[in-house]
Amino acid sequence: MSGFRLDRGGRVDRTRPIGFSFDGATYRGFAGDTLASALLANGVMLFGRSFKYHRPRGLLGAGSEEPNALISVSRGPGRHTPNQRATAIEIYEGLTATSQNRWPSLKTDLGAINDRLGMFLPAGFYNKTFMWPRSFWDKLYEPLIRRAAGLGEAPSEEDPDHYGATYAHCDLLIVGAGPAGIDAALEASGTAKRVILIDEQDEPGGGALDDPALWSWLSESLKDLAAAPNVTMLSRTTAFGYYHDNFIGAVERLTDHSAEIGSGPREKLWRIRAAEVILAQGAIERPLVFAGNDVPGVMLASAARTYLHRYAVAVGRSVAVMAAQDSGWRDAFAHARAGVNIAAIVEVRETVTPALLDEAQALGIAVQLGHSVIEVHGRHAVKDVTTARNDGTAVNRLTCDALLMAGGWTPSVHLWSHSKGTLAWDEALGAYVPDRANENVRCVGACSGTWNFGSGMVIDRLPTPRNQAKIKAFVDFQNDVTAKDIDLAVREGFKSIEHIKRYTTTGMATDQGKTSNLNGLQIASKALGRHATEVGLTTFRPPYTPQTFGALAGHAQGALFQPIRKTPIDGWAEENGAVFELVAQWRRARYFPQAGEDMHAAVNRECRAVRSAVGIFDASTLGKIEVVGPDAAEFLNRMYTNPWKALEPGRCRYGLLLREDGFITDDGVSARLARDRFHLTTTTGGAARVLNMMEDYLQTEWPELDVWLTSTTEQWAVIALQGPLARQVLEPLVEGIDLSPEAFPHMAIREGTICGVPTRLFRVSFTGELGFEINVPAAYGRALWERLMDVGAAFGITPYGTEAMHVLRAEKGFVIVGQDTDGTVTPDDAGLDWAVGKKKSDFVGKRSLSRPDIVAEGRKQLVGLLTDDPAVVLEEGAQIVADPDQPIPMTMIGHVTSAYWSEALGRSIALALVAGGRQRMGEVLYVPMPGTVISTKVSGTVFYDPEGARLNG
Amino acid sequence: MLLIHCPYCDEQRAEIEFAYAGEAHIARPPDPSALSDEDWSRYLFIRSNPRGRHHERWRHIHGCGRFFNAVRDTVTDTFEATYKAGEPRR
Amino acid sequence: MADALLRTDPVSGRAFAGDGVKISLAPPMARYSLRARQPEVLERLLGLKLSRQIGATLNGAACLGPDEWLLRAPAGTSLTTAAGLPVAITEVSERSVCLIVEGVRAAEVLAAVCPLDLDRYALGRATRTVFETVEIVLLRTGEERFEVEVWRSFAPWLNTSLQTAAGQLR
Amino acid sequence: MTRFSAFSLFAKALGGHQSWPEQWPDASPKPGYDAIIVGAGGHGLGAAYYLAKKYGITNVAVIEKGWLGGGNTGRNTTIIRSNYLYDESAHLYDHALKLWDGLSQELNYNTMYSKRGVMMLAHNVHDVQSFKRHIHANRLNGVDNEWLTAEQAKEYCPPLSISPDARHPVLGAALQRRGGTARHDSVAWGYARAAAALGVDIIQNCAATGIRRGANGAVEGVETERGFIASKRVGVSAAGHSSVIMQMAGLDFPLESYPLQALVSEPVKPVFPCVVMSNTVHAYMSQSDKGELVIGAGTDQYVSYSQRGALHIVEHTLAAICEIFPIFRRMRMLRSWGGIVDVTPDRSPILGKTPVPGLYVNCGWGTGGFKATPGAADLLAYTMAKDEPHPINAPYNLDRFRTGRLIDEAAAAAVAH
Repeated sequence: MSGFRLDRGGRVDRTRPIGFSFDGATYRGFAGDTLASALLANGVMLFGRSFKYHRPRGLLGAGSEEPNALISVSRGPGRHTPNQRATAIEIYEGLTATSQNRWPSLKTDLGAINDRLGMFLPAGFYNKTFMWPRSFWDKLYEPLIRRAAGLGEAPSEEDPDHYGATYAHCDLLIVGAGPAGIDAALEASGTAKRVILIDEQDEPGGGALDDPALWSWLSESLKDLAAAPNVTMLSRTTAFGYYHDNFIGAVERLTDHSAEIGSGPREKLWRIRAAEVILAQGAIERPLVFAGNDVPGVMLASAARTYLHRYAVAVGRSVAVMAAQDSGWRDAFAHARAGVNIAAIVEVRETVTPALLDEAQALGIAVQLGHSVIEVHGRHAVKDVTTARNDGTAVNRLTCDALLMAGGWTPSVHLWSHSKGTLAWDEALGAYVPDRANENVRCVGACSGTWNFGSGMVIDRLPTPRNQAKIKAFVDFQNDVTAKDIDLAVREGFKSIEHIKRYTTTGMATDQGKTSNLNGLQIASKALGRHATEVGLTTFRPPYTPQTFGALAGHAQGALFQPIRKTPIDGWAEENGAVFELVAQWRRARYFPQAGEDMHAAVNRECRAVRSAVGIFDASTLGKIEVVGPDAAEFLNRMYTNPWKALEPGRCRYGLLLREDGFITDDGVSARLARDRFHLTTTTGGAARVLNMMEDYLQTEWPELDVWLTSTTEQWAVIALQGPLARQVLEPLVEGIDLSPEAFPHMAIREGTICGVPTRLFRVSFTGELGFEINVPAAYGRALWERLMDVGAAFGITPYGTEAMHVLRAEKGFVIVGQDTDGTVTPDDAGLDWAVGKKKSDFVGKRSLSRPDIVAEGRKQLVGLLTDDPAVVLEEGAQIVADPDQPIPMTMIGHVTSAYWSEALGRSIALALVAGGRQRMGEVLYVPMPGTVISTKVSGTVFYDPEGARLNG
Repeated sequence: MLLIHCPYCDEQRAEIEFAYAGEAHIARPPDPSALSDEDWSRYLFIRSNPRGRHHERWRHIHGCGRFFNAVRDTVTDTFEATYKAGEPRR
Repeated sequence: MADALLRTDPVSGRAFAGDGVKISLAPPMARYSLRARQPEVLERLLGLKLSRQIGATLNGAACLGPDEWLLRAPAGTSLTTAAGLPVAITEVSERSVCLIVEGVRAAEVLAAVCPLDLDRYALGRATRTVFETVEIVLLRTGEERFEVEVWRSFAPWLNTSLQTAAGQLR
Repeated sequence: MTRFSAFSLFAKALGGHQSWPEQWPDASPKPGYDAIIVGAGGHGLGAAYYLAKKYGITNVAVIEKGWLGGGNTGRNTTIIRSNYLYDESAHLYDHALKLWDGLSQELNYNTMYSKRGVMMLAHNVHDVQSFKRHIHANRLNGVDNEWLTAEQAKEYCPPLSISPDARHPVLGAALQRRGGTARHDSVAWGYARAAAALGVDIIQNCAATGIRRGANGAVEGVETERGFIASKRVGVSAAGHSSVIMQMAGLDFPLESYPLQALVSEPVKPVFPCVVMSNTVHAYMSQSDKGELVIGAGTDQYVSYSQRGALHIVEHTLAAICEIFPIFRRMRMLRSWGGIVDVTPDRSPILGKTPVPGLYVNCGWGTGGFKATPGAADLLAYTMAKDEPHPINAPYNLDRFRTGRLIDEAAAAAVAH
């Protein structure tokens, strides 16, 4: 037992005791305590185990810089959170916390064997070992290394919490509500500016919270800010990243601190765009580097003062101070005044200002000038320490149960650096301070390098008579990086600070080097004999402190992850047992199984219905673009491969669209409604891409054309009626359109009404049967579908899905862009040369079609494949070879793009891209599958009704 | 997320409203068939990709819908100017 | 002829009432996309003045771009198609639905998912923008009233998203 | 060079590790070399190593504007696989994969190549068709890649959610068991140490400022911050900055450089056994030997050298990760960073000779260069040594953009119809 609660003082609410548990033992603290302060008040010094050596560790700090005291908090199923800093966990009734990275227990951890073996595990040791015998790597070494990984346990169940997010805009964003930040906010509170003040702690005040003299000022100021209508104050909110153009990411923690989780979001992501930013993030004290500086009970002097004043907790009953800075003396005085015994102030400097000496004397504090701590005794807690003159003489023991370190200060320039502001080296501070801004931002207070902590000496490590190469003097506490590891890295030729960081892993722990970076830098610069500025500084990366995945994902969770688009008819399909497939953002009915049917049976039945009676299909997802204006035909003529100018109003045409590199990107049937109006259709997945591509050409290449494009994909619900009886179903419902073959031939469009609503009625077929595609305003899609089902019942009308549609079109050899083509296929490859206007001087992609490798022999061409065994359906994606007996790697001459069982033909059919395919008609090719080879014959692509008689049913 | 001034809306708007559209001032040749394969491939594929001033196209796709040009420093990502399509290179 | 077909909407007509915000589906209306290089031609044709200011609304027509207006009119309104003229008039009445977000905290709810600075988004303004990843047209039709035009198939997602944001207000 | 082994480690330990030599000397430029490599990433250092090791050209300099391995080598998510569709790609990446095996022993430097398997998730019918096509092609090319059902995928990677109600349900997966990860820094350092041991000069903080060409147009050497360095053979392996270097030689290249972000979580105990990739949901993840979840994010949409990515990219990436692995929603992002990837029009590299005699290039790897490191390095070395491409990299020439023989894996994955 070392730390204890003082009888008086502090900002904790002594009227509200709170019970919590740590590693199974129960403790009491007060409202306002962190887990760290509450445990400390209970005399707990041991908080965790280090990553590599599993050394016992206590608290180093009191805030978000804490590297040692990492804790797991569990609050019910799915609510396990590892690696939280005890210094940032607010206690609440019932808090259940456990230590990490130890087994079987925190006090006796078998992993600590690594500490004994430490000499054999220097930085980068794994690069040098585990290579022999080679076979051991996969089986033994690597699994062993991986098992040693990690700190806490990952969650094992889905997180039941949800997370919020918002955008926010302000004229002034202030990060950090310490004295400097609050002053800046007060200054702006009188103005018309919209101000947001962000602070990561539960209570605003920053450094002022550690200084009772400022408490009245603090409460007054906060009252004023609360009263200011233009100031928004966000506590428990961490500004974690500074992005382009003053865009700051911050996360607000809403429920982790309270016993009641409630139903609200756990955390909220703030995406803030600020006209101006003021960074007031303060400075972090630096540890001193010496043997035993990581023993529980050795901590930052400023942290001890935080515990003392803010939480009324003394970190020990007899506290020694190891100072290189005046601030350490002040912290010692603060303790003495609060009645905590100061064993001594050990000061590495030979002289300090008389004022300090006088005050020490007045408080009866023993002082050792020109001395350093050279050893700390005790494993789980400080027992006493050995000090010596800096020349190694006058070695003596000093009894104490806590040791405070005052090694200097490091301005928190993380966000400044995210913003690409430059840094300048300040020799006196031995630190980098903000220099030139890259955004509209400035730093105020300690993070700008200005503070009243007094003067001091910056020292890379304390002098010691012992062999520096043999002692463990820690730089990065969590990652167990010692000064000698950095020496070793330099010795092995790692001369850039980035190399040293990566080789030793210093600064790469979850604290991101907040307390270690500058010590590491100074040690490296000494070892290299180069000035710190020549060694450089590792880049600061977002986030400032670790941030929850869920918070960063914001709303995009569960049903809100990504929209799933449904057609107006989707509801009917769902109610009627459709099985769906996802296509681009849409979900489409794939087939409509009836009782006992599998996909095959259902699809066969649907196909039969279309071929023998009439099928009904929801084609609403097809992209639609209305192209309107005097130059509409001219525009389409330039975009598509085929001619459009001569197309008569009332007629439709198949359009093929290439990228400028000559490869097929989209296709669709389009109709001319009037001389200056076209109704285009695109593939389901291509709608947005095609519209953007057309806008691009229209706006930037041919701005002189008087034509405009409007997406009408969602204006229309589209119902395809296909089959010999389609006309009979339709006829009684349509008004103002003569459906007779003479008046309404294949590939024509008519406008009229159906069941009283306006329709654009296409006579088109993607099945080879007599067919219509009925476009009606989307709101009426479902009602019309249901009406058609009623009327069609007498004709055996059958709803079919995308799978049957694929089979039916394949029987006719109609390609599906994206399945039978893959972005490397030209019109000729796909057998669509007929759709390329030979007399056209230009169209998008034309020039590319004459490039040497595009006109070369032996390109893959789309052909049909008929397996020798008609019952065998090839697998889509299967590869094709000419010689199945060749050794691997085989020469593949093509692959199967589509393959189905054709109910109409009573056999399997397939489409394939085959090298020189059209010269191979009748040739036997092979599809080697695991354990078997399927032989198949090359055929044309039209398997059913080649002369197209059925179209004119 | 960049803040982009749309020269048509004459407003600074969030990057997520915009779609980047590649290097600017690469006009489609009036008569592609007259070009050699070499020149055609240059038009299709060669880009300046500079460290520094970059002339590029953006589309305010979730705004006014217009394509426009911009000059941006590719090292700092700061916009020097944005201007309407068809205006001379800045 | 059998009885007329009934409409179906992608989201329920029942309004959502949250703390300081109400979200409801606007009744059907006629919508037209109007395009022209010279607004005068459209104005003569339709006999109505159009704003030249992108983002402004005049006579029910929101100017979305230099040559683009979204006209919202009472259901059933039908416009000529103006054959031959250098303009484009396209009916898009059923392409989108309109969700009305109103109440003292309406702006706060929209700010959760829309990157616009709504404090500075004046009454009468209309623009295309995004709602997280989904495109919308946002109109401010009152100090505490916004209308969100969204393509039909995105409406359920958007509605849920709005309600979630509304539910997360504190 | 001290041979690394458990024994040497033990021996040095007794001496307090005082006597470890530099792993590579920090060389200063000589007036000239038989070959110069511009760019000391894994690819460049590897090329120098193979030049010296396999082709006997030891008078080689690798010049680097910053610190070696500081570019994409040290910034990527270290995914290694070779299950590509086209023969050209499969041969290229499998050449690399074969070299990965045994690389630690060859370099006497543990590169931590871990064959934990790379699993690619299929979320819709189109994914399934596309992955099956890959699997069949890989099988006939002798590249391992197998189809897993959703249940098998979950068995292989327990954190995976295969809920049918997911926005993008998992329908199955393609698994390459030989795929995996390696320790990126160790690859650069291992090549640097091995190359230096063979006499290669590694010259850091020495940015190329120009490529000098003679009257006949051929390369004569490289102008650098530290003076002119002569060589008749110059290989450029500068990733995101390749087009800048090529322009120094008067060559315009079909390259654009984009910011690519990656991020890691806090380290946790082993929970994620393999590498999982989902192109449909845009999520890529593995767990490092330190315990961090290593996550590949997307590229920003615009060209940039700022190495400063946007927040919304991270938002979308983590939303995707939480969608596929809901148990990780409470995990926390520890560090995010950006790299610069150079992308060609067909997203395949350019590796071979250039129109300038004596100038060779290895660039355009986009987001996938790490996996190819040993292969690309070996092939660049071969091409520089023989002044002609190896059959494996012959298709990756610059001329393909003129003739139209593109190698477009991404296009082959095609678009949903």
